[in-house]
Amino acid sequence: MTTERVITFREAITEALRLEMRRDERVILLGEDVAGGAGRQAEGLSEAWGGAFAEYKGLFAEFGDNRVLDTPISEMGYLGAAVGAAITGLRPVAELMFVDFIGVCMDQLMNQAAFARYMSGGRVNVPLTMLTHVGAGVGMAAQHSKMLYSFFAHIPGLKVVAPSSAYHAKGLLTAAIRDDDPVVFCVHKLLLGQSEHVPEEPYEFPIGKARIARPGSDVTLIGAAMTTSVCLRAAKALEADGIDAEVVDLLSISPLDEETVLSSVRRTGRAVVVDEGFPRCGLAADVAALIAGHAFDHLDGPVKMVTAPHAPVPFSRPLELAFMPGPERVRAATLELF
Amino acid sequence: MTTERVITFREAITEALRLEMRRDERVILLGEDVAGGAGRQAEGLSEAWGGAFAEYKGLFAEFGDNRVLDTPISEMGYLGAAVGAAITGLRPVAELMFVDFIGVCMDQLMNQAAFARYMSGGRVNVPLTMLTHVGAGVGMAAQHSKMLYSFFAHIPGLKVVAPSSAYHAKGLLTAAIRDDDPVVFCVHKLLLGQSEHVPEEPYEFPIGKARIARPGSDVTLIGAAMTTSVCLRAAKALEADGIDAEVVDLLSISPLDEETVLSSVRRTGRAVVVDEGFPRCGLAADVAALIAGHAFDHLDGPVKMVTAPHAPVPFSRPLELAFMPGPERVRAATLELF
Amino acid sequence: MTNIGPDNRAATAPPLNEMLGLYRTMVLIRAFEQRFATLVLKGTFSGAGHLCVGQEAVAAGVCAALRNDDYVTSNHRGHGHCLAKGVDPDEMMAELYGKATGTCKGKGGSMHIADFRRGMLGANGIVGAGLPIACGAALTAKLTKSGRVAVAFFGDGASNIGAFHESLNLASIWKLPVVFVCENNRYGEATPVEYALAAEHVADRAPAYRMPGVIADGQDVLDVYAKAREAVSHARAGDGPVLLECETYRYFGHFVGDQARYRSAEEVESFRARDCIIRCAEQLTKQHGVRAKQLEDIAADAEGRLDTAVAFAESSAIPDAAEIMTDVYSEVRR
Amino acid sequence: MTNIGPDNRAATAPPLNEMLGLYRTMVLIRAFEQRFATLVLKGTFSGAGHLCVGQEAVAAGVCAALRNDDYVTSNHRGHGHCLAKGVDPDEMMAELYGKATGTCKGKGGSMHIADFRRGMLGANGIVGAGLPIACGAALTAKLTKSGRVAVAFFGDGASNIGAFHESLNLASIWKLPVVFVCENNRYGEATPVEYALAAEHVADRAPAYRMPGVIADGQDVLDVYAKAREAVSHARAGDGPVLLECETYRYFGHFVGDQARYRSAEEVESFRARDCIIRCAEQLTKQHGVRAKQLEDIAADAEGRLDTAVAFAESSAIPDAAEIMTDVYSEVRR
Ligand SMILES: Cc1ncc(C[n+]2csc(CCOP(=O)(O)OP(=O)(O)O)c2C)c(N)n1
Ligand SMILES: Cc1ncc(C[n+]2csc(CCOP(=O)(O)OP(=O)(O)O)c2C)c(N)n1
Ligand SMILES: [Mg+2]
Ligand SMILES: [Mg+2]
Repeated sequence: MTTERVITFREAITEALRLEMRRDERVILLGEDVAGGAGRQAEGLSEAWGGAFAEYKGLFAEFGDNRVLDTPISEMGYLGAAVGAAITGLRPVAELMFVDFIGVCMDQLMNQAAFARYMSGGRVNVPLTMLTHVGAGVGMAAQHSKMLYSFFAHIPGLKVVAPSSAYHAKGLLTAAIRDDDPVVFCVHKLLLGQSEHVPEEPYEFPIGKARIARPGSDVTLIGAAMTTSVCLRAAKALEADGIDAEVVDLLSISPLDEETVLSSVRRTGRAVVVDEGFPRCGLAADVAALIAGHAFDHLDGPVKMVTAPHAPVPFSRPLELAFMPGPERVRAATLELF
Repeated sequence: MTTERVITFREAITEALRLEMRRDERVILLGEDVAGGAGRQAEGLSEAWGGAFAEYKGLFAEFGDNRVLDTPISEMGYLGAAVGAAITGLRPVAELMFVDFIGVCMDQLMNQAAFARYMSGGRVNVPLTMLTHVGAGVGMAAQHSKMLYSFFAHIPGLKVVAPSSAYHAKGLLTAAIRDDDPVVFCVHKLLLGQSEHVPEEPYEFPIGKARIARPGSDVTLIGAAMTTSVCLRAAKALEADGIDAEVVDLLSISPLDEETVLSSVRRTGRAVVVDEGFPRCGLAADVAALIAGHAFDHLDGPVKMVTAPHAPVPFSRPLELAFMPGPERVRAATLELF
Repeated sequence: MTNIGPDNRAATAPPLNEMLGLYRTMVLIRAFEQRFATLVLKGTFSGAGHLCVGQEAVAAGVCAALRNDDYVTSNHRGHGHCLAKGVDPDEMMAELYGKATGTCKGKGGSMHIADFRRGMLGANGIVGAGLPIACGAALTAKLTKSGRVAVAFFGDGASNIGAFHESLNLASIWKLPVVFVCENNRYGEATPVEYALAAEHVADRAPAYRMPGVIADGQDVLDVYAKAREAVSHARAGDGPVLLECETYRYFGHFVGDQARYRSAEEVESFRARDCIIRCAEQLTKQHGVRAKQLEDIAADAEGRLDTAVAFAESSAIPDAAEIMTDVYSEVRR
Repeated sequence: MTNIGPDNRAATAPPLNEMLGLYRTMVLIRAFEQRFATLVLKGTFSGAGHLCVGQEAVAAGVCAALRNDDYVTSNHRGHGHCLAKGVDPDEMMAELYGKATGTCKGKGGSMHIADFRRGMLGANGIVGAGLPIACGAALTAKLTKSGRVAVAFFGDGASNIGAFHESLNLASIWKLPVVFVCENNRYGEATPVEYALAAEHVADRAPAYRMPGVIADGQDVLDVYAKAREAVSHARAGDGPVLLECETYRYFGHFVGDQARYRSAEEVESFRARDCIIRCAEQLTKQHGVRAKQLEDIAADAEGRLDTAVAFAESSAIPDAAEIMTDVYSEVRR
């Protein structure tokens, strides 16, 4: 009996891309320095980067410059080109290095990719995946540390996923690439090194499905991406308080698995929503409102939210660490419900 | 005794701008066709438009091309220029004709204007006002009919207002121009013709204050911009059902007047949040979550949300009308609470 | 291929049948726009209406140089592009009426007409947004070796937005088979091009992208057609993108209802005096001996075609209320 | 003013004291960056660090042509611009340490250093974002008739983003007193300029905006200084914006830690061989008879200055936890 293969979140992304690019030649990858050293194959200087976060290493070598395309610093141009490629038969994966850069290219996602199907009366598919990096914790300050997935979730026509581990990263990226709608795939920078068993064969994890990361009976802690592990650590700590916490890992931000969230809260009667995003009109408020509207009769107390503060992400390390929601804040908020 | 002067919402905007531009020469106005016929003063062809919605008529004639600047179709360029002007001593009012165009220039608002103060350790003011037009109802379809104020409310450092009538439009625009922070001033297209008594002298309506548009005891209907009148009409209709509804007009989206909202709901025990924006991570969810988190013990039922559907704004007139939340939907949602 | 101005006309005129085709297209476009304007003014339907009356030669001349399976992206002034690319007038009119039989089931309207069967990838409400999308369609053509070409129609005002810059640079370094067709009608809304554009011609910007820049007389369908053919074959041959600027004019305001007080009556007259349809009619009669009667028939056919289109639209059903929630995603949610 | 290449050097060399000033600035910048790199590699602090070692002549030469009250916007590689504009090394170092005494109270970090007292409007984490902001500062200067000029520093990679296009067009039609300084260091991250830029030189794009385009040898501080002075006086005189491209090179990777496998050792050597500091040192000794000792003293002074800066930073307090919620708005909320 062989031991299970363990790879990192980063490698899971590479593998999902490699397998889908082998399986379907319509799948292409484009973005800034997804290879690196563009045009220098001859000098053997190409694929110097494999992406700013090194998730694409080996893809250029295997698939070449027709399928792995480095772009100029022109997010509106290449994201728009990805939209144009998607509506004409390709299945592009476009990288937006940091989600914070969406401010220079949101139109192609918001008004074009998201609405093309609807505005044409359903006469076109937009099989576009935008892979982007979210979150704080790497000392890059206000312009490189936001979450912003609530922007994408707000827009009808977009699907949004935020995997919390390598296994789901591979399954959700595979599903995103095979999906006929535009999908925003959010990678939290701090998760890239996380590793666990990931099957070698291709598989899809369904978009729109959450999971119970830890069963419990007294309270439901709801997280996504990084905050799922925050909830799990809080749940562990709450054991000492005699509280048996259930943890829901959303995985998909849009569509949201309302059933899993609601049935858990109906069982436990208490909810704490944990999100690294800003509090106003963010994911936490969205989930809290869902619960307040549809599980009210089962609630034993207010719906708690633990989020980042309404402030830009500060640079200074101690401030940045205090900025991000941690297990102790989740525990404290939970205890207020008992 | 003279009769009170009545002017339209559109004229209230013009008046606020005129008075502030007279009062403070640092105030400038820039945007696409805020005058029209740029460079054709000589031929007497200038100020052909006074803005796509004609709110600036007369300003170019009075203040000239140094203070009323037509721009090329370069939102990123001129919004960024407004940011640069604001941090160097001017008090620009930049128009974004339709909020839907934020996709081509969000960066200058989101990463620059909103964060400049914080990222510099509080060493600069950003007295920028971005006036933009929101909402459906004019048959312009998905790319010209969104609300999107939840995007701006999500970003720390931005203030966001959405007046519901001429009186508040003048007071809030005056306050926005005098504010040392970037303020997004949202004008619902369907309100431009609304008219009421507006004092002739300059006055500020404080940013961050909501108002009770109609006092009531049984349920709190919460609206903003157009949906305030929707709530008022629903409240009228609910009288026949023997329900005495209070209507809260938010006016400010960020900062939100949490106290006014919460104290009303604590009194009535019931809340229906009405918003023309999309439901996911939108304003309605934000306010509903606030109530669920801080007025839970006073609630007699779930927090209801009446919003636009999770779908782009359709063109076809009957579909567009059904898309927008109307009094009957608000009434129906309210009745479910009794 | 070299930069040739409107002065030196494309030498050889096309055969009569092609000329008649160009003429028919222009006449149909104008008839469509005039009918549309009447209906808007009558209040038949809501929304913004941007007429291309005066600019018909650009849509007709460029699209005549394209294959049926070539791609086109358009802007807010897109009726002409659609008709020239072969979109069905019945479905277009039904779309403007917001009917279920419209090109987009009535969900898109004037600014979003699309017909993927005709390679019409969509009109667009966002200035400049069609250019990157055309690059993407061209990328598909290049990678799949389909031999197709993409054309992006946009205005003089759009040449000042970032998407223009990024698209031309991207198309150039990737040698994409795309032709950027700028309809310089001298205004972006109420703003004169000489105020907003820091260059004499939009085509002057082509060298900044190592791309051929060509200027055509947009009031002369033959000049547009000849230069478009040259540009399209350049792109199709794999020699990279071309920027083709067509000097033209919109006779009416920016939208139906705009009084256009930003321009002089003389200016309008000077362009009407060089009307593309009248000019083509003269060439047909004088040079090809086409009889006036035949031209009248073409005009009558166009009007007849529009009567049918309006009848079709008016007799069509409005979309079912449930349509609000369909087509948001590939599968219907919940 | 006309387009002059690096070949024809700016005739007259500046007086000795100015040359020594330029030299001092370059030496200080390099010392600062090297100290910074050591600290990053030691893991002293987190975050991205983009070094400008090799490019010192651009920051030094351009800022020497500016008044104290002139404006500068920078990019992610901004330490040199800040130092050249007179920002205090103590406060800069404290900022990198994330200390309360930093230029931004430790809230901004390397990519956001700003000092409005020095006209330094901010480094920037968003490529191209500084260009429109510089236009706005120039607009203030123009409308208030302050006589100030704004300089926007950006890279070759930034010249392909929309904000570049919109800014140059806007500055040109409004005749803004702004100088766009492109530091062409041949790479945008790991992407060679000859791949990403559809033009030979960034300055080749100036004509597309009816703007003078000038190319300076970024390895020669005197050439940069001379051409920057010309460009700045052009702008200050009200003759409109200038695009000044400085051909330079970064000796290290894109960020501290980047192995820079996308370029050859020979290429790096060819630029190091023309190092701006060594070159200036030679000119000072050979042409002005400055003694080696004096140059050594300048280097020693710089190192001493950095010892002080590091000591200041290390002895400074970290920001109070409450600082997370201050400076979000002009008034503290709630
Ligand atoms: C990004 C963006 N900015 C502004 C507008 C508003 N707008 C619609 S059409 C138009 C003028 C476009 O001018 P041009 O490109 O010359 O096309 P034309 O209308 O002359 O055909 C403007 C400013 C828009 N739709 N999108
Ligand atoms: C809008 C945007 N896109 C991408 C990035 C990521 N990024 C940071 S620096 C950089 C390269 C910039 O190249 P260049 O302008 O030549 O400046 P250099 O680093 O060479 O000094 C990139 C792509 C960013 N910060 N902002
Ligand atoms: Mg135009
Ligand atoms: Mg560079």
